[in-house]
Amino acid sequence: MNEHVKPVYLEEKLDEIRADGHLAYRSKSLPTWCPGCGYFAMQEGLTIALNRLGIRNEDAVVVSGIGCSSRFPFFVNTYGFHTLHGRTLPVATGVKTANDALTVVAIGGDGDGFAIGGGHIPHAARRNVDMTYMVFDNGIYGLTKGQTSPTTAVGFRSKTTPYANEDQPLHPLMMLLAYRASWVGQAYAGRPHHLADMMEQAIAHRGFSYLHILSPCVTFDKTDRTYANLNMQVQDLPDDHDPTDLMAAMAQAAAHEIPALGLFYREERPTLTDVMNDTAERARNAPAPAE
Amino acid sequence: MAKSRNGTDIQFAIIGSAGDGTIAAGDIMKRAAALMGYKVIAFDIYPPEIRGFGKCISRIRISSQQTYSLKHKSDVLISLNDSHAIAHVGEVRDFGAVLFEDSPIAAIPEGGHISAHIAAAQVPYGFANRRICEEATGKARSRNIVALGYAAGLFDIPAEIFHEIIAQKFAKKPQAVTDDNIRAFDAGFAAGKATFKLDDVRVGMPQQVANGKDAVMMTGNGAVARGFLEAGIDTYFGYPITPATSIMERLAAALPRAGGRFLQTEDEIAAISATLGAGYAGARAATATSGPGLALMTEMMGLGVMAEVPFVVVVSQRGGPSTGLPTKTEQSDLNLAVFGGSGDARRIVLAPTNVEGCYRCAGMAFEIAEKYQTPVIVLIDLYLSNRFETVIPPRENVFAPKPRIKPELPENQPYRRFALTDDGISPRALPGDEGHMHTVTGLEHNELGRPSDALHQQMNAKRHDKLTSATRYPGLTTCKRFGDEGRVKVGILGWGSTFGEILETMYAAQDEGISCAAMKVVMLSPLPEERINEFFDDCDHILVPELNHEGQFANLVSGALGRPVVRLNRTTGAPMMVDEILAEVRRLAQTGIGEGTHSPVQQQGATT
Amino acid sequence: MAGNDELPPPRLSSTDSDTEDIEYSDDPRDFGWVRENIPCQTACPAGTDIPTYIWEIMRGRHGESYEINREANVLPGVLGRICSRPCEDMCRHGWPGNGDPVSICHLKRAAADLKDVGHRLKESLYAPSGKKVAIIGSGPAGVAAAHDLSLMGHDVTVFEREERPGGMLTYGIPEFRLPRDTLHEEIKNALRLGVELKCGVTIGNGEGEIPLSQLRKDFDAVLLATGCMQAIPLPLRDDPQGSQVDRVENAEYGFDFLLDMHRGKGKTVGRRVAVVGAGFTALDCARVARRLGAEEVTIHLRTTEEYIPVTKDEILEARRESIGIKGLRTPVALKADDQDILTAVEFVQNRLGGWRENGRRKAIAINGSEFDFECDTLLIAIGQRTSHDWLDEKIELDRWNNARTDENGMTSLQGVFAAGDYVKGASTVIEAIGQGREVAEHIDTWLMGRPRRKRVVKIERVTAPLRERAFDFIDRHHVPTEPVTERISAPTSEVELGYDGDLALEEAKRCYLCNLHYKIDVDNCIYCRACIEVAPKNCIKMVEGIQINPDGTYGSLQETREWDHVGAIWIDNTECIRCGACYYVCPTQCISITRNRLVTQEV
Amino acid sequence: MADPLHHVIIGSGSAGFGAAATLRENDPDCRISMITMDSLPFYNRYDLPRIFRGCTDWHELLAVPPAYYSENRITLRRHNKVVDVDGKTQQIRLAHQEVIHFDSLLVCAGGRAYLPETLIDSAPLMHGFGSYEAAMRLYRDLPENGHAVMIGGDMIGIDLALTLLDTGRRVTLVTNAQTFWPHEPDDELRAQLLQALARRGIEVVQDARPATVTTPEGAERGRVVAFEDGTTMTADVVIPSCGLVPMVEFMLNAGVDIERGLLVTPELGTTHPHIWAAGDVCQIWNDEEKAYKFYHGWKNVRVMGELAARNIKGAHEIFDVKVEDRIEVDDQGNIHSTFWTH
Repeated sequence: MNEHVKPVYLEEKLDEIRADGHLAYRSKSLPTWCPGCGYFAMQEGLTIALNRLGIRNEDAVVVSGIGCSSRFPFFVNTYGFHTLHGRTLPVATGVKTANDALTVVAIGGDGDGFAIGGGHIPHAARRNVDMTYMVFDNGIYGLTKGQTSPTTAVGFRSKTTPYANEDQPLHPLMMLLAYRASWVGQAYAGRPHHLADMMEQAIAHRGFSYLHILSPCVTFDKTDRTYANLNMQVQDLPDDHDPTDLMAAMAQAAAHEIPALGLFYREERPTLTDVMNDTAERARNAPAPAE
Repeated sequence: MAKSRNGTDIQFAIIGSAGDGTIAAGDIMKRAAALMGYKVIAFDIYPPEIRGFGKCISRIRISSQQTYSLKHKSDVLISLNDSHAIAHVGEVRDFGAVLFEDSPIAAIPEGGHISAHIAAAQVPYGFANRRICEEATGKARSRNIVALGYAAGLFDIPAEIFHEIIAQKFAKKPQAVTDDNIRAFDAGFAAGKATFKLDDVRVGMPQQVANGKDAVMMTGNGAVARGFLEAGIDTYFGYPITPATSIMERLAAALPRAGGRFLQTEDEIAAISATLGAGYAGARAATATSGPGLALMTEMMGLGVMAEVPFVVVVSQRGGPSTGLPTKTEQSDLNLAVFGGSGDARRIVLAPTNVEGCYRCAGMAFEIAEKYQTPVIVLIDLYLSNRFETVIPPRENVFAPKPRIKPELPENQPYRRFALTDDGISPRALPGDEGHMHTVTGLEHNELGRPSDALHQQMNAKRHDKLTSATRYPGLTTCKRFGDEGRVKVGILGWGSTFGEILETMYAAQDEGISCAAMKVVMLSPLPEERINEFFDDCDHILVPELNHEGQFANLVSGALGRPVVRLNRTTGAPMMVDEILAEVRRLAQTGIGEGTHSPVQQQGATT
Repeated sequence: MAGNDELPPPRLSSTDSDTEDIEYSDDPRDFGWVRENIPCQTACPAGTDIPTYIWEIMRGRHGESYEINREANVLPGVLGRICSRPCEDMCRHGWPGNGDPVSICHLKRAAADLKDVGHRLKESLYAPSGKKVAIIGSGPAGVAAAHDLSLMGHDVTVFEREERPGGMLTYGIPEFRLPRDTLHEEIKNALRLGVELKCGVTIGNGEGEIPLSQLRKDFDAVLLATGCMQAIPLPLRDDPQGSQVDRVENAEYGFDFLLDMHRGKGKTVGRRVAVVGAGFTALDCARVARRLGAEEVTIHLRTTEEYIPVTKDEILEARRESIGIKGLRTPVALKADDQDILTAVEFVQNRLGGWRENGRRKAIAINGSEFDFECDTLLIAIGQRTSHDWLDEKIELDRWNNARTDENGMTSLQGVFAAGDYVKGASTVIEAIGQGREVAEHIDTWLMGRPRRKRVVKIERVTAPLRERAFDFIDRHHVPTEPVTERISAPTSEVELGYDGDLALEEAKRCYLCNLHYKIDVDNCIYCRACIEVAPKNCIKMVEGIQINPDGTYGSLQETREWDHVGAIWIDNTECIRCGACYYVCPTQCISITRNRLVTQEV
Repeated sequence: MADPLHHVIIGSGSAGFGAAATLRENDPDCRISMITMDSLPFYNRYDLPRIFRGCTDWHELLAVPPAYYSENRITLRRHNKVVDVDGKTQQIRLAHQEVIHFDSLLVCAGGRAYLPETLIDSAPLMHGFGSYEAAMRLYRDLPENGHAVMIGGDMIGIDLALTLLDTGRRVTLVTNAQTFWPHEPDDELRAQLLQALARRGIEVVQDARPATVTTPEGAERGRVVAFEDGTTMTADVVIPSCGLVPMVEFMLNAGVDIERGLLVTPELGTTHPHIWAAGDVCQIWNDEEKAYKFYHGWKNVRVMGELAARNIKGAHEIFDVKVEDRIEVDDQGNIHSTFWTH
């Protein structure tokens, strides 16, 4: 039947959704984000991903900092930790280090991650802490009502850049590739199906996975990173892209102003826990230190 | 409320949900009132959610004579969202007006409409806000403006003034936005005009229209920014934090135009670091933050004291501790501002009591910082940051920097950046000054600035004693007495934004025949002890109302003077109420016994 | 707060290309959607596709609009004037909080009035079938059936007793409500596809009359559509057959009064006229009486105004013409002087009793409450009934003495069908037309041995909302009327003047176009509620379920505010007023619009 | 303990107010909500002519001080329009979409001014007198030496007309079937009464049917009344005064019997077991007159409200107050009406 005019029968659709089970990963509280916010798509995606991976609610911990996106843990039915601005990764590292059985998802916005918390990211990445860090990048400070963020485009006018932003935005994908995050991918709020797939892969990855998610701020950015603009600009990685090739990943990340969606890079290497276990192993085998 | 005030004295409360345009409507209202020549005091309360479901309140008191605080009872409540406004119906006085939407779109549960809560003595005005708005503009977004128009029509406030302000407000948006809002306003205005008026709210014309033109409507934050700019601020590094952000936003817009430098850094640590660097290099450098930011910056404050670098930090307090109550006011960072940090790190702390004070303190802060070569904290709070008042600034710039006199280079001796002098102030050279090269550090150092612990005691004394003369700094009000002269029954001692309520209380007490005086203390560090002590001598009882739990100012004063005080502490997140303070004054005047929240220091003081 | 996210203006001048994608469905849920969501069409006994014809008026295509009307009802210009408007009672715009119903009826008239002078009727003809059908009666049911049957290729002859066709339309309804040139033009058009009309020919047992048995021999099928042409007698105390009415001078049945007048007989009334009855005939009698010079005209109801089956406009116009309406009284006797000239009517006061099946109320007399109402003319309009004494072959009757028909409209006589008031009893014109159409289809099926047409839901894509929110605030436009003083002096000139093009456009804009179906693609929805924020009503909901009715259609949505129960965000089409606001804000463009219409398809 | 019963009263006039006070006396715990379209707490509409004698402050017209409502825990909902009463679910829907459940409902919506249908189109240009607001608009638009045309002249209207006359205004009375409503004087008495009015200085116009009311061409103020016979009359204001019709539109789905008003038993119950009515909104069968009476004397309206309230609380009292309906002219030519005697 024709897609545009095919009748949709609600009860069949609801049965399908309920049978699928991902609603169980939502909390009772309605998200307080502005209507239209891309974070709703992230939330929907994470619940789908956790559901598909069969991770039990109680085995997941979502850690966040300060910002609109960091409200996230309140709206999912898992363990959550809403910490201080920019301090997400250290807290999450602590959680993961304490209990390796947990699935730890660290969530933050572009401000929380790359401004105040920017100093923490390279260290979490190079240590390969087995967690997923998702940055919800809307290129703006939403919670403080619309100032520029490290990923705001050049030329954007915000309350703190009334004569247009001149700072070159950070390139998180290239940074994270450079920091040697062991899984680097990108998704977009306007493509909820792909987003959920990428979240699933990121969480399934063993090691520090970094998922960058493009999302419009519908309240404070009406000109730049809007759904309309992103819809026109986003594209998929080429089919023949080899995610094990770091230089190819770098090249892809650098190829477009808005880099493509998909998995840029993936490698397998010991996690922080592996290293700690290894260190412990070596320590046990080493001669006792002198008195 | 206070000494017989004739003419207009109306307080509007506009209440809605975040996203309803509550604050914007309040802004237009207050600007219009100021343009008409009224004295305006206004204060907005808003939640941290951007457009979620949080409550926003804009309270605007417009009066034909000077007032010092908001009234406890509003004359008019405009509800943009009943679920929030219902809780505030009680704040409307008898025969005041309640304006509300009477044709909402969605089903309302029983009791969910404000009309079920309006007391018989209050006057209800329902109007089809949404319908009026959609008819006028095709959209429902300008309901706040419709409500404003309705109020203006109802209370007979000229529409032209609002048109002017609306056009200004939306000047940067497409013309259609202005047009829509003007249409929305006019449609509301017509509806208000056609409504039969039953309340006794009367908005007369202001008494001193002439002043309307000189008067500038500003918030405390706006006043700080203006003071900085007039003082020739060279650099501003900052990081957004409620409720200080708007200072930054002002400077972001103004500073580049004034030839200065503005940068939004990645965090407070970076902000104060950059500020300190600029101050070291001779710039007039400032940053602004709130309690949590100050906590982060405390380390760098210590470096500023130690390295004797002048810079200015504005701290707008909010509810604490920790992230606390970001959108509520409090006066609980006094300890952090005056004492925070490691070691003996005395600094200058100025706490203005009204918007004009914000302007003056910010304007003079650089000069004082430069004179004493030390960081200066201007300590305000959310209530002061965000509240609007009309200020009449001096016609000539009194804060502009004076030409710097380069220190003389002693013959055959190295330049001693931290030379021990009689007044403790060392001649200061700046990078670029030929021959004066030196190093500053956070480590204890000698007169040259080299790391050394040999002079630690002398250096501590120098950094402490050099500030003492600041309490009588020319042109700066560091403390001031109001009210009855000579011996009085009750003296009210206060600081910061609460002093507005204190003054209103004092006038009310005088109206009741209680002999009463009040003193405001603007300089909290160092403290103008001598004059405060004289005030204590004149008063049978000293009452210290402040918005914190521990009585930080009461502790500061009674600790310094060793004299008893009666405390009145509130941490409701809202300004103190005049009635609360007045009740304490009455009690003290009658029985001599206060009922402050707790009074350990009073007892301690009584025994010393 | 006003923002700067300006939306593109809705496109009004959408073209036919907006319907490139088309599907057909016979799922009960889609039929149910149409029934629930297009309340006007559901309420129309003829099933007129109202939103589509109003949409054509919005586009300025009055001829197209007329044609859409004519598919369901061959007399749009007539019904546009005198329809009882069951559609307007159900119009979504008249639902609580939405304002007043759209003037659907006046718009129908506007389509008829405003179509081009040279407008060409468009109809697809079937090949001749060689079958012959006789239709007795040229009232609305007969005309509608004759038209459809001739269209389907049958050879149709209509027999009419009177001199002119139209039945009650011609002989019952006063000209000030229905101009005769409009009526006869439309009847002529309806019968133009080869129907033979024989006026002045009576079917019956009498001399010079053709018996039904003869018709059965000469034709393959016969349709009885003779309506209700006999006034129901007024039962009086001690006089259940109302013989007093015949005896007393100046007391007359309203039906006969109007029939005589339209046959050309001069009628007069006295100064004080009482009308007994509650339907259109009663109101027509009262208004005619005013035009004939009566100074004081009152209508007397057994129950109350609330329960009488006429439009509110009709009551208002009557009141404007200074006609009084009195409730809760039943006539029990006629008072006459010694020359048997009427002096008064004796009434008894009533109280309201239980409910009758038709949604009206019973009236129960209060003992001892009789009183006299002085008047010099009495017109009785308490209803009409069928008569069967003209039949030479007996047919089975039902308990109301109307012809009993099976589900295909056939009477107990093989090949003899019946439709209209002859089956239903006195009813409305639009019901008669609806029945005429329906029975024509049954006759066709019977003649051809199989159904040739069926109903399906046509679902066509619409690429953008077709309305602006501002349209919702346009007030209902009352149709201009002749001033009251003019009406009395020109008793046959039409009272309602109709809309001109501008008024018709303005009124058409009010229509919500309820046949537009707004739906959310749940698979692409991110539950962000942007649509809910801009919704003008409580029309977009967070749902966890939906009730399914026993017939397979949908009931009400089960809403929830618990996030983990929100299975879908869904547009409640029964609340939706088709403003299009949601369509523009959806970040994932998951809202789509279709136009869902009931259409007839070839089998 | 179960939730207290919720008694809802529609209307805040004499009947509604009397009922609320009585309910509270009889049940200290119940919830009482009073719903009214008016903007003011209860005042007596028959006092409104006082406005023309200088009593323009609404505070002075109030029957009880505003604090009465809070002290007696009566929720007074003003500016609320009832659009529907659902008898099955016992719910009231208000125009602003709020739904209220009731355990008992007392309808005291009273009457709305009747306007002959022929004048409906002119309604916006006429001055009502049914509320404080309407009365104040009339006061505003009618200058001290101005001219008012009154159409009909029911007893409230005549009271107003005499007040206007006493305060220096000119009044022309255009009579119709509702003149002297609710009295129904016979032709002889009617003539005497009109004569008495004429002697008092009211210009009485008989047998003239007003057709339209317009504003004078080019003028901002004033009115022109055109009669069916083509004659015209100018005035400052035109006041329709044609008696009352019950307000029952919102009761159509309540499942109660309605003719013109709500049909009630002598105990003031409707055909719905939890819905009652009192005052001008109800019609009661009068066995003597063999008719549904729907005016019961305004002085009795409060009594009706109180009685209904007691019956709601379980009493079975019968409303059996004779309506003293008398109007006459004395030797001095003064009109005396039982309608006016308080």
